[in-house]
Amino acid sequence: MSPTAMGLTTRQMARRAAQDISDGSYVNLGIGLPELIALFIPDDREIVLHIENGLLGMGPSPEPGKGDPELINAGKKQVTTRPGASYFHQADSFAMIRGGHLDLSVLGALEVAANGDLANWSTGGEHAIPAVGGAMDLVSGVKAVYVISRHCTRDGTPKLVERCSYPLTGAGVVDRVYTDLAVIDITAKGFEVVELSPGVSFDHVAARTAAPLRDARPA
Amino acid sequence: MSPTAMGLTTRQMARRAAQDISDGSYVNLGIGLPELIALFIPDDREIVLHIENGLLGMGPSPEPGKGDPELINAGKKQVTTRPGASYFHQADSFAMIRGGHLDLSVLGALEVAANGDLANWSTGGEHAIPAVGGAMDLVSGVKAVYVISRHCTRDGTPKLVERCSYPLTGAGVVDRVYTDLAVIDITAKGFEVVELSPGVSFDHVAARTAAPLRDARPA
Amino acid sequence: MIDKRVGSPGEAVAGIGDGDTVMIGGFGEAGSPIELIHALIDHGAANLTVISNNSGSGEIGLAALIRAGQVAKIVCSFPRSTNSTVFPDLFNAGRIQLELVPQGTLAERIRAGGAGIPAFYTPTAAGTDLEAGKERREFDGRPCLLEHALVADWSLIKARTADSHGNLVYNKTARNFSPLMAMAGRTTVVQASAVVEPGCLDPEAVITPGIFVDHVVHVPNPEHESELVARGARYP
Amino acid sequence: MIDKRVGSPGEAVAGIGDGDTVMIGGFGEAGSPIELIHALIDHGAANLTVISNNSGSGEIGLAALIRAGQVAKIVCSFPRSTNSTVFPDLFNAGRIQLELVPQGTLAERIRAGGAGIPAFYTPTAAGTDLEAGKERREFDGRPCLLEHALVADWSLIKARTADSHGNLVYNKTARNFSPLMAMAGRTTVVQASAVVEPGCLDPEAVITPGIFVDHVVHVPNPEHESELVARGARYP
Repeated sequence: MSPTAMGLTTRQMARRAAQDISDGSYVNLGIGLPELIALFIPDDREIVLHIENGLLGMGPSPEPGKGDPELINAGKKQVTTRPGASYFHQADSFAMIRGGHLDLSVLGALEVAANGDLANWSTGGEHAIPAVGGAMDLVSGVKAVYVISRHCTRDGTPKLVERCSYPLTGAGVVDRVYTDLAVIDITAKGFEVVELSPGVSFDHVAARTAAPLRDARPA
Repeated sequence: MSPTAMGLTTRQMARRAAQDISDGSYVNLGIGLPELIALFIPDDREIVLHIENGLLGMGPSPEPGKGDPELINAGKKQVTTRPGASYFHQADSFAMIRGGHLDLSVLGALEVAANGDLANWSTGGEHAIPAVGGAMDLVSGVKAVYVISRHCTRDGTPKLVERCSYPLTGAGVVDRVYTDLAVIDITAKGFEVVELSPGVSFDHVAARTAAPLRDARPA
Repeated sequence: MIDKRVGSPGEAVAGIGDGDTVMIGGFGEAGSPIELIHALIDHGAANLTVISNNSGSGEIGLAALIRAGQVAKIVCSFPRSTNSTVFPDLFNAGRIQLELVPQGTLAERIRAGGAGIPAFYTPTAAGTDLEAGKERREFDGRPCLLEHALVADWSLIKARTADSHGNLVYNKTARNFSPLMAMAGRTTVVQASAVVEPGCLDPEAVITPGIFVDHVVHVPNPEHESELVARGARYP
Repeated sequence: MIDKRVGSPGEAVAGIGDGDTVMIGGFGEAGSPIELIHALIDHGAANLTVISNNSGSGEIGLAALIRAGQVAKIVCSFPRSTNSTVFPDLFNAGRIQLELVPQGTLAERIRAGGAGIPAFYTPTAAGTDLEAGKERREFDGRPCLLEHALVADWSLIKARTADSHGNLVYNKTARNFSPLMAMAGRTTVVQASAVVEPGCLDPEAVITPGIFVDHVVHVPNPEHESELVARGARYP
């Protein structure tokens, strides 16, 4: 299978995911694609963004030259703060995560399995440097875990699979996946499509998913 | 045995104990008699007093009417702060205690045994309300534990004993005892008198101690 | 938009149910949320388990809640007071249960509850009567006890200043257990002497981030326990 | 009298010995005590175990310490960088050991070390490859792993302002691991951009109380890792 030409761009994916974040929620956005979601929070909602290296109330990137190299996010990019922000150390930051105080974490993925398993920290390759960061803490502690990811890798391999082949970040942790093709819930019945991207058919998505897919769109 | 007429007053006992607190040390003083030690710290030494309810750098009592009911010590008496003070919550306060960061704790006692056991939290009586506070944490975490106490109870019963009869606060934790009669170290050999109060004989102390007593005074 | 302010102590505690576990901040009078406790007395929820360092003074605040018969059990490090016989009388009459916990272990168990740590080992109380019923294990040759996390349905605490997001700073030694209880309460209610807009508190100096707080009540001139006791006050 | 100031980074780290365990603060460049690390390179202590969240960038700071061959083992959550091949090259050559620890578990293990908690249970990493060799136990039906405290012979950290008692405040997200490492280091060395007299810091806003700090070095204009990397700097 080749990469799909149809479907959402990454910015459109981020915009779509942003629609589902409730007003007033405390949210951690993973490095990379998940970070884009911050750009698309609807204006009428107040979301408090948590970054695991020690800040609640992350604001947008600073203007060029106005940043502080010691005010960075988990992706080590300079950020700003919003009114109501607070700084704290790593044990307190992960108390928020592990203790179930965050409402939502949105993460990237190498693979997501139909049982909710997530692999996003290691390809397990012989010379790959293992690096886990806060991913395992996030999936074990945050109330809801969403994944945002292209539906397939660059070479067309499905990322939604029956069982993960890469080392797990967490077992049975993913609640929902946003891809360029669809919005897919993970339930006791496995992958359930709840929304298709404009111009994308259910069969198109099913053909690019390496596990059974149920159509659970509202009638 | 009747209470001894000779020996130090409680203020003299506190003054004596204060001489042995090193410049620059971090010290927790227990409720009651140990609190008096703070009044006698020699002027040329800087001691940082820790109170377990959340302050390093305790200062003297406030002038009448100048205190804050929310700035109190573990005995629930109003205190003040010294330059360099800091406030912290209970988990951090007991991290200091349990983590071995305090140099010295000076506590009161019901009984001290020749093996270093301390009983100071409960008489074990049928209708006594058990109340432990931070005593067990202090004896298990602080680098050195001293006791300051009259040598005998009001009815003349020795407090220095072979084995404690009251419930233990901690096993093998006491390093030194300051009484009205003597300064007594606890070593692998048991109670060792290192100093007698003015006018007090070794035999006088031994007669009021319910365990073997060695004379370890410098020649 | 985020605004955690509620109009009164009564509204803030209205959801507390019979049989709930309630953490109550304070070490002695410092940090005791008297107005929230009095609202809980008015509210009347019964059969509560209270987690608090002390058992109250006089016949106001926590002592009054206990005297009202609303507390079935207290988890506590120092339930004795020179100014109150409320707890001792009920305890000796067998009408209230006590779980006695060393103060540092109490603090650490509450923090663990807030931090998602289900259990930990500590050397405190090993070899004492408070070891009874606890699992013992040695680390580096030192006996330690297994202690379990404490969580609560509700935490009632007092702060000096809150913003409408629930960020908090405290007053001096009134901080004590409150930041920990804020973490460990499923619903955390704060009475604050001042309430300000987001951005008014220095982000470097916030002690409790708002994520741990659910309801903020403005109580501009809170009573002090020692003053109430001195003038022989009773509640209600 | 208490005055923890020492004259230079070199004096502050002079006692570090071969084979010592050294905690080094920072998350990426934020909070990395570059001047202390460079003094440790000059000092030359070898066969070190380093505990730090990352493994450094470019060829300065922590990456340079590793490149100098002084580090036998690193305990770390994210030893990968877009700007450095120092650690990966040595790791793939089998010349440095890695203990990979999830970031929150790393933080909690360091805090435990500082707080006298020998071990705790956490749900993080249960059911993953990082469970290997760890004791598993269920709490409330949830699998958890036993994790042991981390302590160090030395902790090297960076603060915004210190007083001469060692009380510290930090700068923004540079706080990260430093308050925890200050607690867990037998000897804790701080480089501070400003050093003031006791009483200049607000007691309510002190983040690290001085009890956790041994040596304070004034480094008024610390380098930033990203700026050094951008201009291709190497140390020494």
